[in-house]
Amino acid sequence: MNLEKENKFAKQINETFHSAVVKVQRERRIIVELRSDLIPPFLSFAKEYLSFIHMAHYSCVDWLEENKFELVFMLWSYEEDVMLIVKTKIDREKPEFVTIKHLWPQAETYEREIHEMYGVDFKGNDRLGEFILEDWDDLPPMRRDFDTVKYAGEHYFTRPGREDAQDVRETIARHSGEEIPDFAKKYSIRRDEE
Amino acid sequence: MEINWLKVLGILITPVIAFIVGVTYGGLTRIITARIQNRFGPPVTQNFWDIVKLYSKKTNIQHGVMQHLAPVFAITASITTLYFVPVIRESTVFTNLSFQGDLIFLLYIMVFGSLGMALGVGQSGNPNGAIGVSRGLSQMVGYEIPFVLAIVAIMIQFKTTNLNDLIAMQNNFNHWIIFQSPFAFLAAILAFLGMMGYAPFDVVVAPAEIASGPPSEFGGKYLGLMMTSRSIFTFAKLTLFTDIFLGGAGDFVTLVIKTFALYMIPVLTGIVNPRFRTEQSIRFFWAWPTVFGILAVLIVVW
Amino acid sequence: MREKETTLYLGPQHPGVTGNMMVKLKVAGDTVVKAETHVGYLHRAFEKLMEVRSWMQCFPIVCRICVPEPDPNEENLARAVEEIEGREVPERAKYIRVMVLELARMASILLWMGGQSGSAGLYTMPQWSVGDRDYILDLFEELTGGRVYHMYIWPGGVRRDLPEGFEDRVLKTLDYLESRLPDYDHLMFENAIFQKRAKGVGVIPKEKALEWGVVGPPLRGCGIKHDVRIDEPYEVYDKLDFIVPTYEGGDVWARAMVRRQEFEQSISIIRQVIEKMPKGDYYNKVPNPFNWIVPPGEAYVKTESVRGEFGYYVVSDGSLKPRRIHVRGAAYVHGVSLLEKILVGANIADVSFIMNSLGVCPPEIER
Amino acid sequence: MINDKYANKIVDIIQNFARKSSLWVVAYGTGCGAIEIPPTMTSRYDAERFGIRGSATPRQADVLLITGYLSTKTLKRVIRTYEQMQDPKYVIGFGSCTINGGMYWDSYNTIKALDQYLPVDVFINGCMPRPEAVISGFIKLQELIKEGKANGAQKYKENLEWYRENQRKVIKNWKMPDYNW
Repeated sequence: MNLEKENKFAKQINETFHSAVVKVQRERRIIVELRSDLIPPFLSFAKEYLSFIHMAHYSCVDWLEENKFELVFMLWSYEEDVMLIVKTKIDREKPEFVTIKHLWPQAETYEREIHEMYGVDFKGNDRLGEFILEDWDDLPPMRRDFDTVKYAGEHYFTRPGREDAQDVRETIARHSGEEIPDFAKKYSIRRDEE
Repeated sequence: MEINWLKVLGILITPVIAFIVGVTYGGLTRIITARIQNRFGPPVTQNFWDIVKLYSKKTNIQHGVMQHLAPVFAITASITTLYFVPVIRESTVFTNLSFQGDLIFLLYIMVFGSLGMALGVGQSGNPNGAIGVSRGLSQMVGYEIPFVLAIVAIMIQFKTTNLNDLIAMQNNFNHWIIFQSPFAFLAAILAFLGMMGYAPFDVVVAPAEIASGPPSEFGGKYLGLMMTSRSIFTFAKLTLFTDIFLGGAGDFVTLVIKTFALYMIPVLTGIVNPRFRTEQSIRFFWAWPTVFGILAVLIVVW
Repeated sequence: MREKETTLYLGPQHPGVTGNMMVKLKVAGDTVVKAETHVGYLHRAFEKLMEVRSWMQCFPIVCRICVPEPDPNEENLARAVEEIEGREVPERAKYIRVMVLELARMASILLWMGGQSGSAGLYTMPQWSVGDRDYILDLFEELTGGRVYHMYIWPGGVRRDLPEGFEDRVLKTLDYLESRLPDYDHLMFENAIFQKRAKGVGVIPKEKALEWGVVGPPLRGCGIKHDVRIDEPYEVYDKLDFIVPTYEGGDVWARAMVRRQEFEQSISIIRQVIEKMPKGDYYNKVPNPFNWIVPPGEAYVKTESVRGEFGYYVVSDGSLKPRRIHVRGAAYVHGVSLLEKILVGANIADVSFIMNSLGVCPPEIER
Repeated sequence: MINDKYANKIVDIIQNFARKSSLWVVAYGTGCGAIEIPPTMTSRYDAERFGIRGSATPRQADVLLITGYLSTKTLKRVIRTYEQMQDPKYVIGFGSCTINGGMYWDSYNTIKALDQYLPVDVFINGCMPRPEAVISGFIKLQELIKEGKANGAQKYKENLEWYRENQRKVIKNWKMPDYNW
């Protein structure tokens, strides 16, 4: 595998941003971890000087155990065909970040979604608010402590009939003589009690 | 005053015949369209059952008196138009109310329905309907010009404003006005495409753009009335064009053949063409059709 | 004088919008002054559901994300899992995947032809092209058991081998579809009125296209030649011979022509695939799906769908369930920020026309 | 007016036949099942043979086809669309997710049983139902109409309170015009 251009980019990034943790994940993938306040200058540096002009994706991951949200930016360089994955962790209790819509206008849409789904507040984005959901009054639904099964059970009428449906996982495991995995066992226990 | 009972009979049954023929043509159109589109299509009676279904709706929402009146305007206009068009040549029953100057009268009465609709739609408050009406009126400005030019050319050329006179003049195959005044025919038939509202001139009802345009707030009996009116109006227009350009018809078989042939022109054009934007449509009518109309007039005047 | 502005709601119940979404238009006369996309009518919380499902259970879910062309979703998730796990895929499976992806592209382009011409009022074209699309769906049904949702591509290969004589039937269908192309040309692409409607409408400025995140046919319609299949070849695309059509102009017409030529390219790709397809296994053993632990890691994979770059960001924390799967639908950018920009100044008659040409697919915007 | 029992019956038969032979489906693709509507309507399966046709606005339509799951946001619009339609009107639930939530049984944003919120005349099973299944569902509806049994609109009117209660449970911000026809 030839990682020449990836290593070249990694070196360039390290020279400019000393605190950045740069890792070449594989061919065409560079992962950069940065402090959150360095993200806007880094992104404009990547866009203007490193030719990462296409913002392919903008995501958010909830690390409930560490009490952090991780914002992930995927930038693609059409000239070198390399993807730069920029990651940063922000506080989960009072999640705040700045908007990057001046760099890429479509970031506005992503920010609206992340705001709605995780509750991250983006300073400078004036279109935050209802985007996908309507009249939502619970926790932002994509947070890991939001329980969708419980919410659905409480709010929606559920037609009976599912309980006595045959559990497929258990049946397959029994047929093939394999061990029933732990998470499927609760069904078998219930069944044995009956 | 002596009452011509045969004429009264004709007046009574003409709309019924027009309705039946119009609805059947509608059904046939749907079958022909379907065949071109690689499928079977609905039965011939489909349009009839559609209308009956609309009449048998239990509830009818309306937003005011004008909206209530709009379909009435439409059907009044179509039946009135029909009454002034002689259906069968030299027939006591089906000459209807044709009189001296009826061509000029028809030019007016034919747009009456659209204006009534415009008033009704305005009250429904549906923006799609309002846009549809404004599109319809703009397009009408487009196609009325070549149409009027063609009619004027014919009126000058044959020195009459009476449809019966025109029909009487075309007693022979080679006397048909389509051959005597081809430019007038071209202008009129292109305008006719716009009048019928099939693609590419279906800007008024364009479903993908403005839902279904003016009728979008009309359902149930109102829509049924509008469909009835459309069937009758289609027949009236076809008969009018047959009378003017194709020498009228001596009996019903000839009438059906001639009108159906004429009807297929917009229908077949519509199947294979997308629709114009409104301003493109107007531009179309003000280009060649208008030129043909002016040519027709100039030739006659010289 | 400034004309009075009215607000026009295009959708969600409207025959013109591409699916269940709404565009709120501020209209002055016939011209759009301001457009605002409202989505969320199809939000099923896929990303949340996948966090409470096992890895294998995610596969029936992902294909529902984009209804007209579900296979890139499966392909993406399978490839992401393979990348995190380091799982090898047999050569034959790669070829089969390419074949399925290209068939899906063709089916999707046929559906788009219907939508594009239908929104311009040419109602014969949808009848033809959507009817012909069914022949491709028949092939899918034979191969995978499903017409629309296939759940066919999974980590380590594909679910079933090709049935006997399947290649011949694919070739036959391709021949038929190729023979239909002249008909489509006569009816749609060579139609003067269609050209009149399409040219110069919905223009994406070329110098802004990359920055705005335009991908796929809209980008290639601006004359910029970028395609995931060439930029970052996946499966066996680097072994196949095909061109990436581009067209200048950036308008609806350019996008239409790009898609039309891609249709021909897909036919040629599938023919090559069938010719070059090796014999052998079609899958590597998949672990017990009930006890399938994917090691911690993350991957961003992308596929060229018919609407453009389709990406998946998959994070695994080493448990039975995914930590996070985030979908980058191609229409996500096209349908919201791009559409809002290029609708300004358009005629209301063209709104649905432009939406169709961008391939706005609401389920992948809100998922 | 006509008061004869037989005359009324004949009128009923004719009206039901007309309603049966002409079903206009409002063009509202509420869910992913909408992808099987184009094949159903176009040349391969040609639903127009049975008088089934698309209709652009709810005012003119007879059938509301719920193509799959309904998110709460869509449910509000669907109820609005349904109430704009003119009596007699019919609802077809399309796909497993209208019956019991289907694969979205634990989703926080979709309703699980459509008939709690709207009167459903026919359910079509499957995820997603093939065009043949859709057509057979329509034919079942036609049979019901012919026998005069498809009276969902009447059921809705009579049990409006119950339906409203269910709807309000799901739709938090209830801003809807009254339903009084």
